[in-house]
Amino acid sequence: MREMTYAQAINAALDRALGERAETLLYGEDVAKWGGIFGCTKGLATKYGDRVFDTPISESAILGSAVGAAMLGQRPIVEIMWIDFALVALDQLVNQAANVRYVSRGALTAPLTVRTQQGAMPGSCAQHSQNLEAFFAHTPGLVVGLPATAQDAHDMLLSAIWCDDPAIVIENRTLYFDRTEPVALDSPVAPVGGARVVREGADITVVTWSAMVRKALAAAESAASEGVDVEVIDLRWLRPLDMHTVLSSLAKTSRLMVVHEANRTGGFGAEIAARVAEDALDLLDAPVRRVAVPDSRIPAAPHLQQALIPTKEHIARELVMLGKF
Amino acid sequence: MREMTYAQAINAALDRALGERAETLLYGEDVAKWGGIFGCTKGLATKYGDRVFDTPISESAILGSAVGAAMLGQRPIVEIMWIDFALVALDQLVNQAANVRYVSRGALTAPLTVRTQQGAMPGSCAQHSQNLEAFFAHTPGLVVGLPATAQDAHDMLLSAIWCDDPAIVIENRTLYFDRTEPVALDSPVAPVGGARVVREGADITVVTWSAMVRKALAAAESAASEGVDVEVIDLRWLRPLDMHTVLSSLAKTSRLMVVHEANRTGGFGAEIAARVAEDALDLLDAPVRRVAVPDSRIPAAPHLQQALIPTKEHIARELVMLGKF
Amino acid sequence: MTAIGVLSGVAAEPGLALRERHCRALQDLDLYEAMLAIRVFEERVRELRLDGDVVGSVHLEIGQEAIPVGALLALRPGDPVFSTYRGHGWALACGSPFAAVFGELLGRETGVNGGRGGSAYFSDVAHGFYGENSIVGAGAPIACGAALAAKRAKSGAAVLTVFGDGAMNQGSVSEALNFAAALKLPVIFLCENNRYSELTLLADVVPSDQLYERGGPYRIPGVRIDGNDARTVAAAVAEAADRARAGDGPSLIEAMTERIAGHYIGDHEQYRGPGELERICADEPLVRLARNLPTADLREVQGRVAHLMRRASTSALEADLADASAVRDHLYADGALYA
Amino acid sequence: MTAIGVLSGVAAEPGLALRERHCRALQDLDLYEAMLAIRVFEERVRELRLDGDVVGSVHLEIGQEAIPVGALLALRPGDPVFSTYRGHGWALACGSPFAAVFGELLGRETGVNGGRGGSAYFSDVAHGFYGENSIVGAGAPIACGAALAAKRAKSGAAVLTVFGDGAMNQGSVSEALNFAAALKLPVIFLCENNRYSELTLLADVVPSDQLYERGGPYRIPGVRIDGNDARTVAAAVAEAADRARAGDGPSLIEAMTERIAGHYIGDHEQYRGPGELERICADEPLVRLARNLPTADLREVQGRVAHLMRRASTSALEADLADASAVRDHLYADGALYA
Ligand SMILES: Cc1ncc(C[n+]2csc(CCOP(=O)(O)OP(=O)(O)O)c2C)c(N)n1
Ligand SMILES: Cc1ncc(C[n+]2csc(CCOP(=O)(O)OP(=O)(O)O)c2C)c(N)n1
Ligand SMILES: [Mg+2]
Ligand SMILES: [Mg+2]
Repeated sequence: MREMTYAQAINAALDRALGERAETLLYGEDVAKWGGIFGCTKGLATKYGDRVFDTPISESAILGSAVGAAMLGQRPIVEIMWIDFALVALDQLVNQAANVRYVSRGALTAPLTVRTQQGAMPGSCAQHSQNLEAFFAHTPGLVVGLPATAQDAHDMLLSAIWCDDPAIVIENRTLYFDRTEPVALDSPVAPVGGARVVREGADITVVTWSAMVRKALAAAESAASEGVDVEVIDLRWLRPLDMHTVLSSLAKTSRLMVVHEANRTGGFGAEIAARVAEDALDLLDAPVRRVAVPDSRIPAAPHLQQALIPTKEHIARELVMLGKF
Repeated sequence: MREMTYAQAINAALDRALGERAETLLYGEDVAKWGGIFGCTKGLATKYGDRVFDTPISESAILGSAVGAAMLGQRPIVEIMWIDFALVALDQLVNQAANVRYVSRGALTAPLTVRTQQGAMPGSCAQHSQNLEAFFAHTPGLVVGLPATAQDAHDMLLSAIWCDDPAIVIENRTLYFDRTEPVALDSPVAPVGGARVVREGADITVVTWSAMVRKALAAAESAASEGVDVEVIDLRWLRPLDMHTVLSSLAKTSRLMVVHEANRTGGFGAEIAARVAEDALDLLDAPVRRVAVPDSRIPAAPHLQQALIPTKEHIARELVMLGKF
Repeated sequence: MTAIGVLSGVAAEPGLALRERHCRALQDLDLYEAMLAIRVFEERVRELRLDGDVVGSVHLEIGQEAIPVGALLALRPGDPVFSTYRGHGWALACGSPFAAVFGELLGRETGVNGGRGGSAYFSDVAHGFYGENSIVGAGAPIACGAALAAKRAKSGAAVLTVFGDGAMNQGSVSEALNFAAALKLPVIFLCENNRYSELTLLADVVPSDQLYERGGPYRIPGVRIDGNDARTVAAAVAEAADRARAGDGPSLIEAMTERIAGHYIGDHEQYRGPGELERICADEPLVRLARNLPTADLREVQGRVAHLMRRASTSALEADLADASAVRDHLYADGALYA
Repeated sequence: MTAIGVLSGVAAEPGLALRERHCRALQDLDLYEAMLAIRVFEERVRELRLDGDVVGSVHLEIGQEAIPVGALLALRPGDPVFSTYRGHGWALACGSPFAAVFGELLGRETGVNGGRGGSAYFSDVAHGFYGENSIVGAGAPIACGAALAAKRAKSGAAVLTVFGDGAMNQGSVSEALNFAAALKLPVIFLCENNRYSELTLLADVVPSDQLYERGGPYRIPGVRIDGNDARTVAAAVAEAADRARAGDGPSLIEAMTERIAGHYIGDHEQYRGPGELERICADEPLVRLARNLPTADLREVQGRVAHLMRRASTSALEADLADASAVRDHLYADGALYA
C-alpha cells in the first residue's frame, strides 16, 4: 500500500498497463511530453517512448484512431480531456467502437479505453461542468465506470484496459488532488463490473457514484446523528450494472435514494429507480428519491453552482426526510 | 382537413413557417434543390429562393451555423438526415445551443429547430437504426418532440419553430409514407409540450411515443379481446415532459407500461418509471413494465431486427401479463 | 483467351484474387474480368433488391469498379482496407467470396457477418476488408489508427481508406489528414470523386472541386487521376503504398469517376442533366476497356462471370437465414457484461 | 500628451471605445493606452485569482493585446465578434465596461452575465461581443451562422471569429472554412498563433505550421501577419472586412504572437526553452510600442489606466453577488418549459 492521490493512482495504473502489456498505447492532448494537464500521465513518455504521444486537438482523430488501432490488435488508452469534449466526436464511440464486435460477430474487436473526467468545480463554465455518464451508459457495447477513490481510480482503469471491449473511465477532477489514500498497486486485475457497499446501514439504501460517494458518506454520518442508519453503495460501474448489490441492500432497507451530480431528468438515477420499480417494487416502503442537480445549465460562479449541486447538507436533509417517511 | 402523409404534413408545416415568418431559413444536406432524401422539403427552394439551401456534408457547420444565425435573429430550421449523424456534431446542440439563453440571462437566444429522424427499418444498418431521444431529453435547455401522426408531424414542427428555444423534432422514417391521414393545416400554432391520451382504458396506462404509438394502439386492441382495457398515452414531447397526463391516467389504472424503440437501459422509459416511483408510488398496484429493445446493437437483417424490436404481438403479450398481475 | 484467373472460380468459395497479382502482369482481359465480376455481382444485387430478397438501402458502385480493382492490384495481402457503405466492390476486390457477400445482404448465416452488417456496414477481416462505414468520413480516422498499429508492429502494411467526394467536407476527414501527416502514418486516402453526394452536386457545396488539393496544407502529396482506368488507379495506389511503406507518410488520391446506378437502388436520379447519363456511360470503365478487346474473349469472360454469380447468389439464397436465437451474442466478449 | 481617448474614462461605465475609431487616426500613444488597459485589466484579474476572489480556470491574453485592439479598430459597431475562452481582451476591445467584466469573473450580479459565464464563457451582446467559447473550434461554425444572418439581413456586417493555432486541427474549423467559402459568407477567421496549445507546441502536432495556408483548398485568401503590431492587425482585418462587406466571402488571418502569461493562471510553463520567455517578452506589443514613446506620456497613460482599473475592480468587488435565488432562470423563454 502506498499513500497517493487519485491522480497518482491513475498514473500508477497507466505505468503498470504500459509495462505489462506491450500492445498498449497512450495518447491524447498534452499527455506525453508534459504529462497531461492534470499530471496524470507524467513520466510515462520518458519511460515508454513513442508508445506515449501528444496529439493535435482533434477528438475525432483521437477516438477514431483508437478504434482502428484496437481493431488491429493494439490496446489504445486515449484521453479526452473533459467529457464535454467527447461531444465533438461521440460518433467514434457510439456509432463506431460500440458496433465493432457485434456487427462482425467477434471477428473484429475494439478494446480501447477512454480516460476522461467530468463534473463541476468552482468557477468552471457551463461547457466544462457537465456530467454525461448517462449518454454512455445508454450505449450498448460500451463499458462505463466512474471511480470514486484512489484505489478504484487505479483498479478500475486497469480493469477497463484489460477488458476486451471499448471502455470509458470517467474520472472526476475534484478528486485528483484533494487527498491521499493508501493504494494497493499489485493486486490481480479484476474484470470490469461490480458495485460496493461502502457503508452499511439498515434504513435507507443510497446508490451513488463518483464524487458524490464521499458527499453521501458524509451525509450518512449526519443522518446517523439524527437516527437514520444509511447504507451507501458506490455503484462504480454503470455498464455492466450490478443491480444485485442494490437489490440485496434494498431488501434490508426498503428505502432507496439515488444521488448523482448529473441533472435529474434522464440521468442514470432514473435507470436505478426504474429497475427497482420493475423488479423489486414490493421491497419499497417509501417513494424512491433522486437527489441530483435540477435540470439546469451550470453557472460559473461558485455560489451559484452551490445553489444547484447537491451538498452534503442537502443530501443529509433528504436522508432524514426519507428515513422518517 | 387534407389527406396527406406524415412526410407531406412536414412539408406543409415547413411551407407555412417559411411563408409566415420571414426570419426562417431551411437548410441541410440535399434539402433544397431536390427536396430532401425523403422528399419532405420538396418545392420549398423553388418557392422561397435562397432561404432554402443545400449544404456540404458538414454537420458541425450545419448545427453551428444554426446556433449563430439564431443568435442574430434568424430562425433556422436545419435537417440532420439521420439522428445517428448528430453524434458527429453533438457539441453544437448540447454545449452550445442549450447554453445560449441561460448563460447570457436571455440577452442571447438560439431559437433554432433541428429536424431529424430515427429508428430501425428493415435492412437499416447499426449506424442508421438508433433511437437517441434520451440523449437530448437529458439536456436542459433543449426542447424535444417526437411526432407519431401526420397531424403532429405538422403541428409539433410548427410549435418547435415558433418556440423561442432550441428544439429538436425527431421524426420516424417508417411513418413518412406508410399511410395518409386527414390533417388540419391552419390551426393556431400551439406552444410546445403536452401529452395526449390516444386511447382510453381502465386497466393499464401505456406511455409511449413516436412509431411505437401505433404498435401500442394495435396491441391495446388485442389486449382488449383478452379482457385487458388499456389506456394509451402518446407522450409527444419528452422535454418539456407532461407528467400530469401520465399521473392522471395512472390514478385510474394503477398499472404502468412504457414502450419505446430505444434500448432499455438508460432509455427515456427509465425517466417515466422513476418519476412515478418518486411521485406516485402509491398509485402502483403492479410493478412498472418497460417494453423496449434489449441492450443490443441493431443488426441489418430484418428477421434479426424483429427478434429485438418490440412488435405489436410482443406488446400485447406484455399487456395481458401486466393486466393479470 | 488470355485471362489468367483473377477469378478463382475453381476454389470452394469463388471470389477475386487480386492482392497476389500485379497490375502490369495482367492483360486487359483480366482487368475486364475483375471489374465485370463486381458489376455483375451488383447487378444481381439490384435484382435481389427489386425482388425484395434484399431489403433496405443498397448503394451500388456500378461505374466505379476500376477503383477497387486497380487499388487492390496495388496492395498486398495484409494491407487493411476501409471503405464506405458503397463497399461491395471493395470487399470483393479484397477477395471476399461472392456467396458470402450475397449472403450478408440476404441476412444469411453464411453472410460475412451473418446479416449483422447488411449491405452498408459489413466487414470481412479474413480478407483484409476492415469494413464499410455508414457514417460519412468516419473511416478516415479509423484507418489512421490501423496505420498506427501497422507502424508500431513494423508490419510494412499500408492502410487504404476510401471515401466519397462529399466526405471531404466532413471535419473528421480533415482531422485525419492532419493526424496522419503529423504522425507520418502509412495510410492512403483515396477519394472516389463521382461528383455527387446523394442528390447534391459537389460543385454546389464547395468553393473549389479540386479535392486533391485538400492535403496541401498538411504537406500530403495529392493527385487527381482518371478513376475509370484500373491501371492508372493501380499506379497511383502503388506509388502511395510505396511512400507509406517507406515511412514517408500519407498520400491523397482523388480518383475521378461516375456512379451510373444512382446513389442507392431506387434513386430516381432527377438531378441528372440532359444527356448526362449517356455521356458518362460511354466512358465507364467496362465500356472503355471492352472497346479494344476481341468479342469472343469478352463473351467467354462474360459467360464465366455470369455463371459464377448465378451459382454464388443461388447458394446464398439457399443458405439458412441467420440464427435469430443468437441475435444478442457478441455484444461483449464476456457474457457477464450484458447485465 | 496625445491620447485622444480610446479610454472613455468619463462615461458612467468606463471601457474602451475602439469601434468608432480608425487606426490611422490614432497616435501610437492611443494604441498603447488601449493595449495597456487590457494588460492592466488582466494583471488585476491575476491578482484577484491568486487572492481567491476569482476562482476556476482563467486564461489571460497577456502578450496578445495587439490583436483585439487592432481588430476592433478595423471593425464597425454591429460587427459581431466571437472569441475563445481567452477572451477578456476581446470583450474589452469590443467595449465591454471594465467593471462589468470584472464583475462577471467575480460572480457579481453586475457581471455581464451575472456570473453565469465566468472567465471562460461570457458574452456581452450589447457591445457586439457574441461571446467566448470554451470548446476549441466551436466558435467558427457559429460565426458562419452569424454571417449568414448578416448576409440575409443585408446589414453590411462583417463577422469576426477568433481561435488559437491548436484550434485549426479541430474538424469543425475545417468545416466552417468550407461552409463559409461555399456560401461566400462575410466572415473573418482570425487565428491567434501563439505557437502553443496548452502545454503542447503546435509544431509538434502538425506537419506544417503555416496555418494561413489552411484556407487554400477552399480558395480563402490567407495571410500570416505580425500579430504584435496593432496597426498591422488593423490593416489585415480591414482588408478582410472590406472583402466580407463586398460579398467576396471569408478571409483567414494568421496573427503570429506569443502569450506571456501561461495557458491559464497557475501554468508553470515548464515547456519553455531556456531564454524563451525573455526573448518573447522583449518583443511583446507594449514593450515594442513603448520604445518610441516619451516616458512622460507613458507615465500619464499608465497612471490613468491604473486608476481606472482600480476603480473598476473595486466597484465590481463592492457589488452584490449574483442573486442565487434566480439561478434557475433563463433556461427557457417560457417558464412552462421547465417541467
Ligand atoms: C455524417 C453523415 N452525414 C450524412 C450522411 C448521409 N449520407 C450518406 S451517403 C451521403 C453522400 C456521400 O457522398 P460522397 O461522400 O460523395 O460519397 P458517394 O455516396 O458519392 O460515394 C450522405 C450525405 C451520413 N451517412 N453520415
Ligand atoms: C474540443 C476541445 N478539445 C480540447 C479542449 C481543451 N483545451 C482548451 S484550450 C486548449 C488549447 C487550445 O490551444 P489554441 O487553440 O492554440 O489556443 P490558445 O489557448 O493558445 O489561445 C485545449 C486543448 C477544449 N476546450 N475543447
Ligand atoms: Mg460522391
Ligand atoms: Mg495557441
